[in-house]
Amino acid sequence: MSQRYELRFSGSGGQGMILAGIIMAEAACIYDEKNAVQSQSYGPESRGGASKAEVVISDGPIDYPKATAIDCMLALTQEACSKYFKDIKDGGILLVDSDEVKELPEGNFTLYSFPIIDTARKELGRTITANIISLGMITELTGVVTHAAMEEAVYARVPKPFLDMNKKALQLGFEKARELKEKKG
Amino acid sequence: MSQRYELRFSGSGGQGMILAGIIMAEAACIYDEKNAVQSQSYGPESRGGASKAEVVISDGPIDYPKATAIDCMLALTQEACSKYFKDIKDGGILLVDSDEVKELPEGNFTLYSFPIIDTARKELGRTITANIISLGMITELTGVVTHAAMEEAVYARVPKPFLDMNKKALQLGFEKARELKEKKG
Amino acid sequence: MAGNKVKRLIQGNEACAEGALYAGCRFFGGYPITPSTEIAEILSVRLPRVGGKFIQMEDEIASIAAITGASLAGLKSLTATSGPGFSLKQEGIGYACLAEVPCVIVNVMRGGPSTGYPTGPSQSDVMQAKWGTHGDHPVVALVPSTVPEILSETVRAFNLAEEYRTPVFILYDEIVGHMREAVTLPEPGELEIIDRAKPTCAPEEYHPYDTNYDVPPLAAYGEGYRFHITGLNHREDGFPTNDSALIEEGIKRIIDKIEKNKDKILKNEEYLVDGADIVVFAFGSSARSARFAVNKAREKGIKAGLLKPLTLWPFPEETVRKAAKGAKAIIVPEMNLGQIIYEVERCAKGVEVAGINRVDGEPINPAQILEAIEKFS
Amino acid sequence: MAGNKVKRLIQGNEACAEGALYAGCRFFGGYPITPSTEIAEILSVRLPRVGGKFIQMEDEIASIAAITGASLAGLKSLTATSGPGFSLKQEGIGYACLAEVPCVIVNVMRGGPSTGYPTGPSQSDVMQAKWGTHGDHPVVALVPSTVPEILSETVRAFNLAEEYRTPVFILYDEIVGHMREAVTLPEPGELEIIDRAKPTCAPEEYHPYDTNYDVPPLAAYGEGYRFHITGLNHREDGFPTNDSALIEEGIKRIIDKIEKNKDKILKNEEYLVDGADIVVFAFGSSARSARFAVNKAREKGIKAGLLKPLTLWPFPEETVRKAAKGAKAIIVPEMNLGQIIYEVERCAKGVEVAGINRVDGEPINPAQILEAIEKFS
Amino acid sequence: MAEAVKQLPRIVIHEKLCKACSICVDFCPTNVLELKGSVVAVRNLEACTRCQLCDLRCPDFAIQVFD
Amino acid sequence: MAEAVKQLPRIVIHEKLCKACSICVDFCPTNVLELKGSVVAVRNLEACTRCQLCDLRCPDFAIQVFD
Amino acid sequence: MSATTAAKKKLSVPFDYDKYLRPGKLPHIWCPGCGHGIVLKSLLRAIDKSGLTKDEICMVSGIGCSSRTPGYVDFNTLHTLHGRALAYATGVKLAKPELNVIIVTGDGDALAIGGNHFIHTCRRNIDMTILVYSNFIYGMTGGQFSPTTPVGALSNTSRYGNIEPVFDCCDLAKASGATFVARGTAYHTLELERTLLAAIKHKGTSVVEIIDECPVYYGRNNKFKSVTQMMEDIEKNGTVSVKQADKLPPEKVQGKLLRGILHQVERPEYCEGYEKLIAKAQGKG
Amino acid sequence: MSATTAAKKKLSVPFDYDKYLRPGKLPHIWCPGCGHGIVLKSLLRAIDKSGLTKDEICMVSGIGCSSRTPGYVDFNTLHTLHGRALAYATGVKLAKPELNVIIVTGDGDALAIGGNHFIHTCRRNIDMTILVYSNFIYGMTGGQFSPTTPVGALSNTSRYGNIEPVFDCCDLAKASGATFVARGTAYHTLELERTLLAAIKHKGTSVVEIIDECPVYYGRNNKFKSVTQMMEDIEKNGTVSVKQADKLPPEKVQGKLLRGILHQVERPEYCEGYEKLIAKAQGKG
Ligand SMILES: Cc1ncc(C[n+]2csc(CCOP(=O)(O)OP(=O)(O)O)c2C)c(N)n1
Ligand SMILES: Cc1ncc(C[n+]2csc(CCOP(=O)(O)OP(=O)(O)O)c2C)c(N)n1
Ligand code: SF4
Ligand code: SF4
Ligand code: SF4
Ligand code: SF4
Ligand code: SF4
Ligand code: SF4
Ligand SMILES: [Mg+2]
Ligand SMILES: [Mg+2]
Repeated sequence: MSQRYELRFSGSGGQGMILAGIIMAEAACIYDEKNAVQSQSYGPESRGGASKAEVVISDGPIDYPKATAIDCMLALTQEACSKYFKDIKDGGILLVDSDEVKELPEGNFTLYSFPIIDTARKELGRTITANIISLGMITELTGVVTHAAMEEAVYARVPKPFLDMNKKALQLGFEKARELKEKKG
Repeated sequence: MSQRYELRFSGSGGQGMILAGIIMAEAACIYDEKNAVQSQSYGPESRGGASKAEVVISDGPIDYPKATAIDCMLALTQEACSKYFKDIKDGGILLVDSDEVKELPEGNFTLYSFPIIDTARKELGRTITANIISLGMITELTGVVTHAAMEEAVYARVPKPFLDMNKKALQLGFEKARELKEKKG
Repeated sequence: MAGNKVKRLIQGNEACAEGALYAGCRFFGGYPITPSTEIAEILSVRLPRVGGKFIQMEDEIASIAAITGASLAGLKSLTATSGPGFSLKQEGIGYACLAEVPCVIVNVMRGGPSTGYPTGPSQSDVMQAKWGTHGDHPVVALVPSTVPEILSETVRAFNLAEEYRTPVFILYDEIVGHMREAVTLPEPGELEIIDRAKPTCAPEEYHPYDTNYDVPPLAAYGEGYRFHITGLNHREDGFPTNDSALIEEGIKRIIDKIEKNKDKILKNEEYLVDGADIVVFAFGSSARSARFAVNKAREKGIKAGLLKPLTLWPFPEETVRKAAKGAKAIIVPEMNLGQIIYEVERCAKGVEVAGINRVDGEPINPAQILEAIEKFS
Repeated sequence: MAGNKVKRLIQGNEACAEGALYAGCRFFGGYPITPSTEIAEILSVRLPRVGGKFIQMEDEIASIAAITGASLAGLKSLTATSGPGFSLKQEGIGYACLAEVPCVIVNVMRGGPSTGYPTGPSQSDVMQAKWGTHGDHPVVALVPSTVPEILSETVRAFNLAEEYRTPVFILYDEIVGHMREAVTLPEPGELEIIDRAKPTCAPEEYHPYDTNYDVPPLAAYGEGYRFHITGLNHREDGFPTNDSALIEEGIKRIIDKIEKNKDKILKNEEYLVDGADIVVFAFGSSARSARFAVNKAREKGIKAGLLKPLTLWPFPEETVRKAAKGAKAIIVPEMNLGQIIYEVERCAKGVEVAGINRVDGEPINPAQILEAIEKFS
Repeated sequence: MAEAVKQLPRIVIHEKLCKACSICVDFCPTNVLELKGSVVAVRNLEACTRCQLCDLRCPDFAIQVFD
Repeated sequence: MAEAVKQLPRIVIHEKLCKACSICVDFCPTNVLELKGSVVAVRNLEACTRCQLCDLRCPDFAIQVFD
Repeated sequence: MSATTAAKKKLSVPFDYDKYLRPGKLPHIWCPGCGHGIVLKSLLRAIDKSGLTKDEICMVSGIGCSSRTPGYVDFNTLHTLHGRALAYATGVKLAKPELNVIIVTGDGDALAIGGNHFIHTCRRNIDMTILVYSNFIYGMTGGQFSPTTPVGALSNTSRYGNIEPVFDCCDLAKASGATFVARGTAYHTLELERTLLAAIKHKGTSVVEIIDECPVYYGRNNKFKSVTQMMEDIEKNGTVSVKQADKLPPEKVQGKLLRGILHQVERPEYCEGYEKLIAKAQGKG
Repeated sequence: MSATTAAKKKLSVPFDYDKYLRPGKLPHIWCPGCGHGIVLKSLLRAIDKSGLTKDEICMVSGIGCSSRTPGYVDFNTLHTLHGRALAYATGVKLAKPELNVIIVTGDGDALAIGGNHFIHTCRRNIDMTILVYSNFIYGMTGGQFSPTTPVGALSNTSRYGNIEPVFDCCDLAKASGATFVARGTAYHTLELERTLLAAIKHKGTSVVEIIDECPVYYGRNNKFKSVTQMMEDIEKNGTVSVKQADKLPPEKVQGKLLRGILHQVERPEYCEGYEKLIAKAQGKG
């Protein structure tokens, strides 16, 4: 049986977590030759409050579409982090926004903490790019999709006028994650 | 198993065949101590055309409510007679209006023919009493209910102002049937 | 004539109206449809005489809604319809099941599907009664086969609805609905009448879906208990929830309250079933033909018996299993193309099960059943 | 990326819309309801682009009526809904069955009964699909479990509807409906597209229910064949009848046309079923969990297999019987309180049949199924 | 007698269709028609004004008046 | 200073209820309120006329003005 | 009796209804004296005058005595479910806008169970002609009161006198958006023919309420001596033509229903609107 | 801003909504800026003024965002099926006429799927107060057009601009027989309170259409910059009070919706009529 790789993107409504999930899935299944299934929190949750998107990536067929043992999770808010971190599997990765998530959860996973939103605001002038920065970081941290696939996926999804900004955001993500990794090294 | 006795009252809509069936059933199950089930043609047939009511009488419980082997049938029109006589059982009785039913069906049953409607018109002034005359005749011919029960049943059903007329009609029925029987010997 | 009691020759539909009045029904909401209309017509005259209300709604959907509302305001409520109307009521039936609102729904079955054969008898809505609305839900359905039974089963339907806080169906075919038989009207007190349990706790403490009960008491609107009712999955207190555990608990409880009390809800008539080689499983007017055929078969020396359910849902699984044990075959005559036979087949493992079916608007006649009995004997 | 073909990551509901367009659907009549609404939203944009029509009707009853009318006027037609809407459509579904009008009805299943849990997935309308409307009637229902399957099964649904002149259901749960997977859109000509047979005879000779055919050709209104359609039981020529024999013949034919062609309508996926000790019978998103569990079980050396129907109705009786033969147990996971298990029990005589059920808005997870497999192995 | 012979209209009654509702009889302005048992009949053709009201109001396609 | 001290109104904001829709801010005739992050806040209490419009139009039961 | 004069001029040869009737279907199922047959004849004459061919017409109905009409006429015909005729018709029309869609429906079918489709069809202003046969009763089910049964009237479900106020079908149609609203009676058969012709020709939703009679259930329940009396009392004396209404003293108009075209305006028709939408979607708009 | 002055006088202490709210239920599910909360507050103040006790009120709703209201208020409350609130309410009211029944429903709930119950309730003139929250959209299902969505407006199912004409809810109510018909807006919150109080006091069917806003689906789809802008454009500038309408030049009234009590007449109320029927049936009439 081929290897499943499970990702969860979490934050609050309006932070573009679902789009992040979709782009990750597209990077895997359209631009890399893998399979991917994307699903999301739906319903009452989608009206404010914590929001999450999940992506399962595999070389083989993907049966169960929901995340159960998460390889990598992103949390952009404290609420989302506290609510969802429990499914991270041993040895998994948790990436959080360091300004938002102050109560860091404990567990048998590697924790990366970084001021993602603040970086988005300061370096790109728009907090909404935090999700793209995150995608860059996760690509770099996990290697679950290639950089090229992620680039293609992002460029295909974002509207023309914002292309440059998002290109930058993604590269920034790659870069910052590389630094983080090195630090942990 | 107790004996079933099956009656069918047939004519055209408006001749009071259903009322006749109801009265017969009431005579049997309310005023005599028998069981009775009454059913009727329903639906498109009930809008003009041939009309029929059936009564099954028995000392014991009555299961199948429809007539299948008829002991006694009344037919006030040719159409009804031709359409329905086939179910009369061997040795059964068929009573028809002699003015209306000209094509007499053949079969292994006793046929009584009598100008019922004409008698109603001439002796009682109202053709609608033909159904009550018929009830009298059938009571007399079949003995399936007692005369007393039939009297009570008729009196309970007809509206006060018409009571006398219907009393007469019933007695006329008893009488005419007695004459008929005697004739047949 | 038995004592002072009133014995009358009445139609099946009339008996249904009498039964409803006897049971304490005080609200009817309906929309005319052949062959159930007489029930509405009679109650439109009779209900006001006892201070009850009859309303002819704009359609069947409104009818089931109105009786649900009336029941929540405290009145025992009834609606009567036939196939097309029964289909339309399905969403509202599901609501009454989930919200646990007692009410009685009569379906006088006629030929289907669609407008079908409006004046022809049929038994082809019996599976619909179980599965007609979306989602898992409790079902109680009674299937009388004689005019007196229609009366007594209508009383029982109200009792079950009140006792278990759930909609109860009465299903019978046009033949029984329009047939006349003698009925001795029960005197007051003669038949047991059950009224829903009302809360005795303080209003502040009242929970309309209190899980301390299998069947929680139901307050009536306007009597000091200001409670909330919804068709969303809800908590004990009646308010909606997204909590998975509570959702599942809630749905399971409404099903369990019937399952657990099956013994009290089931009612069957067994006629010569003990030791029978051939068991006929029949309900409604088909059961009448079946009894006739069973008697004929016995005359011919065939050990035939009749198992006639009066409660069709919940299905008498155990009874069928037991009857199947000694038998060579079970025959299931139905005025449809084979519905209840699915249930019989499921329960009667190992035994031959054969259906007799017709959908031509004619009753299944005793001869057909007798033939089948003879074939398998 | 396979050749020039477009591979896209799309939602289940999007795949349904794509499938419909590919199949030649040119009319959608619907009423919004969670979680099916995306189908309507997408088609409201896409249909006009290909000259088709989208209409948002005043309710679900009007929606099924409108698509039936549009189909009779010659357009391939679709509606999409969820539980409450599916309940409301039942009368109209029966009409389309009896009048033999091709159309496709999607039910994206959510938690029930009643309004229930609108955003929660469920599989609790599968028996309703078979028995929801009154009267005996044919039923064809497809149950895809992946996004690509939704696309291809939607095409198949239209083909079956057209070939057999009957409504076809597509039932899937909210999980599959809202999940995104990669789909390679089929190119024109890649999948077979079936169009209804149209009459070739002279208009005067045309009978819309010609008994010379299992599936009589269907003319379209306004093309010179002036025929009559009714929801009453009818004769070959489409006009109502009270003739018992013709009524029965008519109803039997619409059922037989499906029964006789079962082989062509049934579609199952068998995964390691041959020689399996434990067979999991699962559909929709439960089948995904089941395959996962079967794989895990095989890793543990347990001979487990998955039988996944794509056609749920007519029920794959033979396939289940065969699978049951060698097996020790059949496990039936469903997001309901036990529905299809009734059918499995009926067909799998002698073998232990066990359900795994949940109605809490959560998918049945592989661990639950694995546990059951281990228990019976 | 020397006068031009007035051509009488022809009133066709489809007896199989007539349901004896009496509408034509009652609304005929000149009393041309009558009910005979279970069908309508012409009683007084001379009086017919050819107004067609009988035909126009007959619910059963049962009566026609030809000039 | 010698003037009677003008009693200021008390504006209570239920932060847990405020959804920051900005209706109260935009419709306050004297610009008393402002949006601060995800809740409303009082910016200029002095200017408050006690007109209650903020309370009347707040969809969320989140603001009250006491005399 | 203005019908007399009109008739004299126009109809020297009887109208050939057979041209539009399906052979062998008569006698129809309607009871003796039922107004539905009279209305059908007016409709067929109007259709004849409209110049439409039989292939161009699709007649749709629901369930009820009146709704049995399509079975008798040689058009494209569709007998649907109780109350749902307009929704089926909407599908037919939108799918094939070139068809001329005529709906025949009863007061119960259109205004009781079918009320929602009625108001929404009017709102959309889709080009169809709707005939509502108002006989103040559910005929087919044997005489229960309907939304047009007068207050106080008797029926099988209003034995103490009906307490439900009535719908004014024409007011409702107008308020819902119908662009042609008219009323006729079975008694005024030639006037009805003209009204129906105008309705058919109108582009948009046309509603014609037709007062006719159910002698069996409404008549008997309410002690009418005969069909003729019903037609006289209800259709002739109970209505007044809009054209005359202005000229008459108020007391002669009060309490009477108006006959004739009561409302006619132009508004964009739905199918045409849809064609524009398609053009826009295809970048041609 | 006449509301200002009115407010000044009456409300020196804020209204205590808690008296009528169920404890612990806030925050409600409505989105930021949703008008439904504003309307609810007007309603609670009107109820307070009516002097009715909480036990005397039964609030019934269908399905939709607006229909979630009953969950928050401490009355006898009934949250029913989509479109069916009025039919459930009819059962409640007829069974217990002493209850004061208030229905809260959306434009979709009341006028799309629920249209038939709407017109029939109005026809019967049963004593109930119906609030129709018109936000021109199906909010709950995420923004599809409704029967009140303006022609040309965008929604998730009218991406090319809506081509369906709208219902005038008030005209429809009146033509159906409602004896009290009014319109208000969320913006004119004190006026709405007065209108609702009058509606509650009226004996018979009262319909109040309330123009409010769905900033999320109607607002975003139609490029409104903010909730405030929606309220200004639609509720404030898009309407005019009936009282002022007469005094204004026609061009200031044209194309605007009228606010205030548009129609009020007396007609026998249904439950009272039923009591008389019962008296008759019992030989006391
Ligand atoms: C869903 C449904 N409900 C009820 C009926 C029963 N039904 C048939 S026709 C009818 C009323 C007919 O009245 P109307 O439309 O006024 O027509 P009429 O017979 O008076 O011409 C009713 C209630 C039905 N066929 N289907
Ligand atoms: C039978 C049925 N059909 C459809 C739905 C889905 N649905 C829920 S609310 C709604 C529309 C709500 O719109 P409206 O009544 O205007 O209320 P709002 O949310 O705008 O306040 C719809 C279509 C449903 N719950 N039930
Ligand atoms: S045409 Fe006129 S006058 Fe002649 S019979 Fe007919 S109604 Fe009478
Ligand atoms: S109107 Fe027609 S059906 Fe009636 S009596 Fe005259 S001919 Fe016969
Ligand atoms: S009371 Fe009036 S002035 Fe004071 S903050 Fe509120 S809106 Fe502004
Ligand atoms: S109106 Fe209410 S919810 Fe909106 S910002 Fe002001 S206090 Fe907050
Ligand atoms: S029942 Fe009434 S409406 Fe129906 S056919 Fe007979 S007379 Fe006409
Ligand atoms: S979706 Fe619209 S109507 Fe619903 S709560 Fe949000 S803003 Fe209000
Ligand atoms: Mg009618
Ligand atoms: Mg709305």
